[in-house]
Amino acid sequence: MRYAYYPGCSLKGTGKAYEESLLSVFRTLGVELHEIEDWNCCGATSYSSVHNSAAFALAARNLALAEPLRMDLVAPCAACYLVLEKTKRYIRNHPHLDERVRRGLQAAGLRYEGNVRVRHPLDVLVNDVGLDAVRAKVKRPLDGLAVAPYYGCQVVRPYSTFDHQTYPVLMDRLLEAAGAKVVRYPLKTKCCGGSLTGTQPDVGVRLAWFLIREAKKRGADVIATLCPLCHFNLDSYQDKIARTCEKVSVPTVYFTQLLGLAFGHSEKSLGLHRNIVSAHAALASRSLATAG
Amino acid sequence: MPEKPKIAFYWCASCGGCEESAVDLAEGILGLLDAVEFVLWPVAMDFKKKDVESLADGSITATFLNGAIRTSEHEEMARLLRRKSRILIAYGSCAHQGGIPGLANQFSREEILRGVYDDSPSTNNAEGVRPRSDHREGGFRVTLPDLHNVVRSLDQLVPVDYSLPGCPPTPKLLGEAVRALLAGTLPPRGSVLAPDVALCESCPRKDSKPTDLSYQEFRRPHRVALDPATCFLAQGIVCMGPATRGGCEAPCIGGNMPCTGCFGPTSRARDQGAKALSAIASSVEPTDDAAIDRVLDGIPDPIGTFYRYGLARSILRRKAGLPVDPREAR
Amino acid sequence: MKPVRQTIKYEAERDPNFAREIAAIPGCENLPSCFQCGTCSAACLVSTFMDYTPRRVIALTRSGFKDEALRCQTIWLCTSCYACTVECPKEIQITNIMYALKQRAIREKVYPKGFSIPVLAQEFYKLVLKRGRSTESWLVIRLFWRTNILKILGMARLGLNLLRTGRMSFRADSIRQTRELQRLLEAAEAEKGMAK
Amino acid sequence: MEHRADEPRIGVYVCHCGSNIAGKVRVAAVAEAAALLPGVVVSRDSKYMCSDPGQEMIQQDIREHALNRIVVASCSPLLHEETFRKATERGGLNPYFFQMVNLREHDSWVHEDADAATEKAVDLVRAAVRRVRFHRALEKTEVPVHPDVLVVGGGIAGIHAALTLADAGKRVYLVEREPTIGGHMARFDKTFPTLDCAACILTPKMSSVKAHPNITLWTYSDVTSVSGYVGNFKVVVRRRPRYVREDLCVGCLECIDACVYKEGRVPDEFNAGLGKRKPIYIPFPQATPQVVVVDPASCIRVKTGKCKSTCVEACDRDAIVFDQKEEIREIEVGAIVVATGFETFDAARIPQYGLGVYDDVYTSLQVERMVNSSGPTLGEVRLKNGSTPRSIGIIHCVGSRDQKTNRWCSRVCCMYSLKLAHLLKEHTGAQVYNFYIDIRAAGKGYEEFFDRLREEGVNFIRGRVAEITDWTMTPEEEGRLVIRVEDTLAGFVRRIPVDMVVLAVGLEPAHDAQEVRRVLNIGCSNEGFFMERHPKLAPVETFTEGIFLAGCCQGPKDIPDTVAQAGAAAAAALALVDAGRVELEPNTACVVDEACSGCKTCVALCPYTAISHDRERGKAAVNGALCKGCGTCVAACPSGAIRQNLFEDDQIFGEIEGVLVHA
Amino acid sequence: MPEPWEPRIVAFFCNWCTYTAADLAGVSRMKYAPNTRVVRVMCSGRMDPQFVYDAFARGADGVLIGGCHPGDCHYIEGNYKALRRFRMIRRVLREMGIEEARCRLEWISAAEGEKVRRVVNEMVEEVRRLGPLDLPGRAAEWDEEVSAHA
Repeated sequence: MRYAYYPGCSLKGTGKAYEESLLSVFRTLGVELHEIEDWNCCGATSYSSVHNSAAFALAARNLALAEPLRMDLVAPCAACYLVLEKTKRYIRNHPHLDERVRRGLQAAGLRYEGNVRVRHPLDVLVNDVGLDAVRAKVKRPLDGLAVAPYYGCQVVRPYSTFDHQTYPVLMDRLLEAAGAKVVRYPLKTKCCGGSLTGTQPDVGVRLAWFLIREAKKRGADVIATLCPLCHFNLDSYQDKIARTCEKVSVPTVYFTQLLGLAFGHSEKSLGLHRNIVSAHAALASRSLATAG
Repeated sequence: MPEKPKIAFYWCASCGGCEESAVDLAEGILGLLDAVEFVLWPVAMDFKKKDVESLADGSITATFLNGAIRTSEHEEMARLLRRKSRILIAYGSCAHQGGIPGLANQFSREEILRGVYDDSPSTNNAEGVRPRSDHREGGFRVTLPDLHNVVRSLDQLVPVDYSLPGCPPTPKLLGEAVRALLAGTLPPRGSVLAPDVALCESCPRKDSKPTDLSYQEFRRPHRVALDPATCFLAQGIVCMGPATRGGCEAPCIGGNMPCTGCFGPTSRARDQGAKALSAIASSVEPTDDAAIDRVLDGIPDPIGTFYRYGLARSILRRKAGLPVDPREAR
Repeated sequence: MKPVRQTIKYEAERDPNFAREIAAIPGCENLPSCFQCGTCSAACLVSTFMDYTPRRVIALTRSGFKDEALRCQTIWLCTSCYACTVECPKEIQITNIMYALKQRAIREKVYPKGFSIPVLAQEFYKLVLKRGRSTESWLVIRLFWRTNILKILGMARLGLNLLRTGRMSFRADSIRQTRELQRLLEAAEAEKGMAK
Repeated sequence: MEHRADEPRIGVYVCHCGSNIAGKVRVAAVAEAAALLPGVVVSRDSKYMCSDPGQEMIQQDIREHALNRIVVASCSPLLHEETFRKATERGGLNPYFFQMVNLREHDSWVHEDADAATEKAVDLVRAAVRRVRFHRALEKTEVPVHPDVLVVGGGIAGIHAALTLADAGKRVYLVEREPTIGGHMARFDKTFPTLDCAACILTPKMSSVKAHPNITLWTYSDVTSVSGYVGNFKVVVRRRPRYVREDLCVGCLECIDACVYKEGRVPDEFNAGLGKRKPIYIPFPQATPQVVVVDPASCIRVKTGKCKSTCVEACDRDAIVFDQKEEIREIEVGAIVVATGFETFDAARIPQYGLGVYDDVYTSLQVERMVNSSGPTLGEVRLKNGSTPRSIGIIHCVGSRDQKTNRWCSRVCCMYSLKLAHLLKEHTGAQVYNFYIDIRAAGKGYEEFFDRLREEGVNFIRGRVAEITDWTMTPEEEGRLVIRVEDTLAGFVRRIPVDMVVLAVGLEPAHDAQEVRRVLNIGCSNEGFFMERHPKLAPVETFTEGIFLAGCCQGPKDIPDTVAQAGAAAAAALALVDAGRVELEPNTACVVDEACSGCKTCVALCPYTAISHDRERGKAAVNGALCKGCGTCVAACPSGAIRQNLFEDDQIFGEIEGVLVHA
Repeated sequence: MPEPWEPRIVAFFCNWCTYTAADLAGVSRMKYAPNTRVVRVMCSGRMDPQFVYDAFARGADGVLIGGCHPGDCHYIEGNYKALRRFRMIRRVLREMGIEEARCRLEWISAAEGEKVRRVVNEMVEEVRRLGPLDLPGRAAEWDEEVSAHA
């Protein structure tokens, strides 16, 4: 299985551990990723706040770069995934916008014909690789590890069709395949606060608090996420939450890190040492910690 | 003794078969020669155009004109004979419907000339010589009739009083027409001098056609062994009989070939091909696009099939996109 | 005591074209069909912090109260989680309408001064325009530089944590073809033979 | 003044239809243009052609100007063709010397540009003028009408229609697919706004059906095919085996007690799954007929043949017969009333509302049964844990007014939600919250009922609920269901903890409405409800003459409206069968004998086997009584030997020429 | 000054489905292009290929045939007969130099007023792109070679 790969800015920065664990897990499962050359920022939510057609042109440059590879394009970051998918749909459905984007691409010597399929790793793992293939690679099942499956928003909405938009289940199934005990977590698609944690901490940090508190209440050992921003918000602000809201702590890990653990990879190779709120103790309590 | 009726025979774009059909009257022709006076019959007798021109207008009792209108000469002669004749009869499929020459309305004049003078495999014309209507060389002037862009039936050029259909018309119908002419018992002007019921009525295989026919495929007569007693349509062979005027005595059917439609439509149909298509396509068996198309693929040349004789006088007449090529200067 | 303020609205305060202009933006087409059921507000986790609920922003936009719609905090607090959009029974893409209002507010420079969210958006925009990628450290520094330089001290601990775990660096990332990218963005925004 | 009979003398009348046409089409200009067309003797425009003066004008002109052809350019012929044909006839002409032009539905209402609309109007009038020249005098054919009537569906609509017809002396077949009649209404506790006991008003009518000498009641039966035409339908009914002889069972219920299952095991359909029943059961105490039924899906005897069959022993009338087979009945009727009802929306399609996830989320139909004193809880409202709810949320518009599920308003949910609020409050004393988008209380006494509920202290919160969750934030929320909603009138989001949630589910077409529609050859509107012939003027008629609609199969409606419509449908059916004869549109095909070659192309193409081939004469012949006038054979006849009245080739060619040849 | 060309489309609508749908579009006040002229037939099965050719020959730029959806024909299966003829008519038209897009068959149920609007608008735009067919004009041009001598 071969895919084009669009890491996005976060996976090279704050979300490094996501990339490390994703590549590690994909390698084990025989999934090849080909990073597209000279990709640029997708624009995320901020760019659309400033300019409309430029935001789509910005994202479309990545689609144009990926198209000649003739492979599905994997975008692990929720914002990148959404923006690329949204761009694809918008230029297909709005001729006026299409014309502007085309003009922009042309100015950069590029063209995009609308043939790139954008995929999230969760979709790839469940629908292309398959749960059976995942199960087959599990060496050290996540026995009894209680996981709050946290999907966040932009992977499941509004465009993706591979799972339910409010009550998705695929990550639940995937983690169960790796042996985890998935807790019922009604906040699984609620907002983590997005960039508000930085810009409007009185709001953003409270949202993160809701999520952590409910995970704790439901007995989760860890929260599993599939978006670098969700991870950042839940992992990096727990001291602030303790100061401003409530002292409550649950480590947050990427779903790929949990899969990697189940596959027997080391914590270090999965980037688990990069967590601010270490998951080591929680994993150790279930005999899942590996030597750093 | 009263003057004998003056009769003219003339041919335009035709194969000569119509003229032959007059000869096929056999001994009947002798009586005819007694009863009438021929004033023009180029294929049989030596008259000149100026002989006709010298006649008073309306002095010919009846002209039997066969062949389609294809060239400036045809046009000129048809107009001349119309003027001189009291009754003008479109004789045979070509004059009646445009006939086989009418199929040329699928092509432009240039395409036809190129096909005949350049592209045909048996042609060696390195200099690219084309016929010219007016050619001068060494002080001599040579003229040729000019090729029209469009093939026409006779009634598309001049008013026609009667049509006698067929490729060629049968001696029986010709004989009846002449008798009626001589006896003054012709039907109202505009009539087609043949029965107004489709061929099936008199088809020898009529009873072998089932009432619940539906087509799963069409076959072509040269590819299959044809049952000599069964309705062609029942064998999956396109037969124009249901959409074609009867009166031909079904010689094709007798020769184990399906009707190709030379007698044209009945008076109640405006477009023979459309009606044949409607009847046949309605009874195709499948109900979805792809499967219907697969069945219809068995009729690879719908124009040649449904409009073999009638294209020039069909509703659409000529392929729409074709240009009108400029003709040679007169 | 708070001074008493008159809250009646006169027709002259309305921009009658506003709703049509917003609805003309791709993705905002269904704006007119809102029947004010409030599902968007209730589906939104942030709505409890907003000055107007999303439903009211839609109502204000649709009725042409442009000033209120553009000056409100609501549009800047929207985190684009799309919960409203997928729950709306009239299939109004509320998130897109929020974007449209944000763009308009920036264009008309009517956002709350010192409010850091639009500043972030613009700084992000500039950074990406210049380098093609965003580098979080740079972005944060510029953001606080323009809003409240003192606040950066409160972020020091987080910054140190990120540096410690190797998740942040001060080296600004960049793509190679920055010139081409700038041309691309300019060409896409340029008005070409279009009536405004 | 004498005129040659064959010379067309055409009168053209262009209608303003108030401003409906004249607001867009310049009618005077159209009339002026028509006046110049060949054959047109009189051309006028008039405010309302369908009014008495309009019709009178036609009659007068026919007499004064010796008109022999009439063209009226107004609305759709589907609306007023008959009106103007009659006016033409009253003027002394054969009514078929008339042609109608549709300037309203097809022109003024759908085009914005007045010039283009006027040009189109002139074209259409020209087409009609050219067409009408070729019209011929025709006679309507009359056929006898079978006096019996079929009613499909035994809910309140079907019951009322059947009784109305039977009381008028007609023989009625009432076919119901469930084991009992009664439909949804039998499951309701009280009816709004009067709070009458539903069973008290319905069960007497159910008994009357059973007892009526003119009604043949077939329950547990389906209509499998309908053929024929108005006045003369042939209907095939399949009677499924209930393994109990209806003629012998007296409803003593001994067999149910005797069943080898000591307790009910199967979710009870009648109680919306709240209770359990046995494989042999009676749907509810007042079921009609009072005959038990064996459910083949759960009865061991039917499934395996191995059972002690204690039920058979218990029946001293030997009514239980496990070798019963399905029966096919063929009947002939003159008219059909369709009253096949509705289904409620499956609330599990909206997972945010937690049906099937949380214990105490119920559908409105379940609550109807719960508050009913003969229901599974004997009228006790209890939570799954056995306690009485202290607060209850009723959510309106579940599966209604929602693009993702059903776009339409289900019309009855507001009022039944108010009713349930009242009943729940009465039964439990709980705080009741109604969450609504709009309250639609347009009916006699409805708004007053709404007033009463407010006085009773029911909380009304205007907002559509986004989510029901067990995610709690405060101590009072612990262990309860939290409803998240914007109080749109107050302008903020609220979280309201409740113990019980009621989902006011909307109304949907029955799951097999499309199949029923095909069997009956009637139309469905986009959402799947059966379509009436005209939304205003023919609300119970369908596009198939002789088939009428009653109740919610046509669209959501409450009981009063349903009964009213059922009465109307019964009256329409009665008017048809009582007349004894029906006129058929004479648009049938006929073979021109001398022109037919006997090629047989047409024979197989006729879907009604109306064309036969006469071997003797070697020609085809159309049976006018069987022909329904589709014209397929006419188009297919390769020699043009078949004609269709009202749609002759020349008439259609005339129209084509008219719209294209700009005079 | 010559008027700007507007496509002329002759539509043959069956009485029970498509004609009624067009009525519904009217009752719903949907706006669509004014270029069609509807000829009512009882069933799409009444569609004689001669009508299609005649409409083109008299100056139509497009012909639209509307019938009930497959399986929903008021006359059971007239629409299938229309479909079969239509598939063959398109072949003949293609051979005769008339673009296939100029002749269209659509299934439009009585409830689909919106589809009438969409199909008419689409077809008008498609035919507009193709330009005038103008068979009468072409025929007049063809006949100049003989009319000059008449």
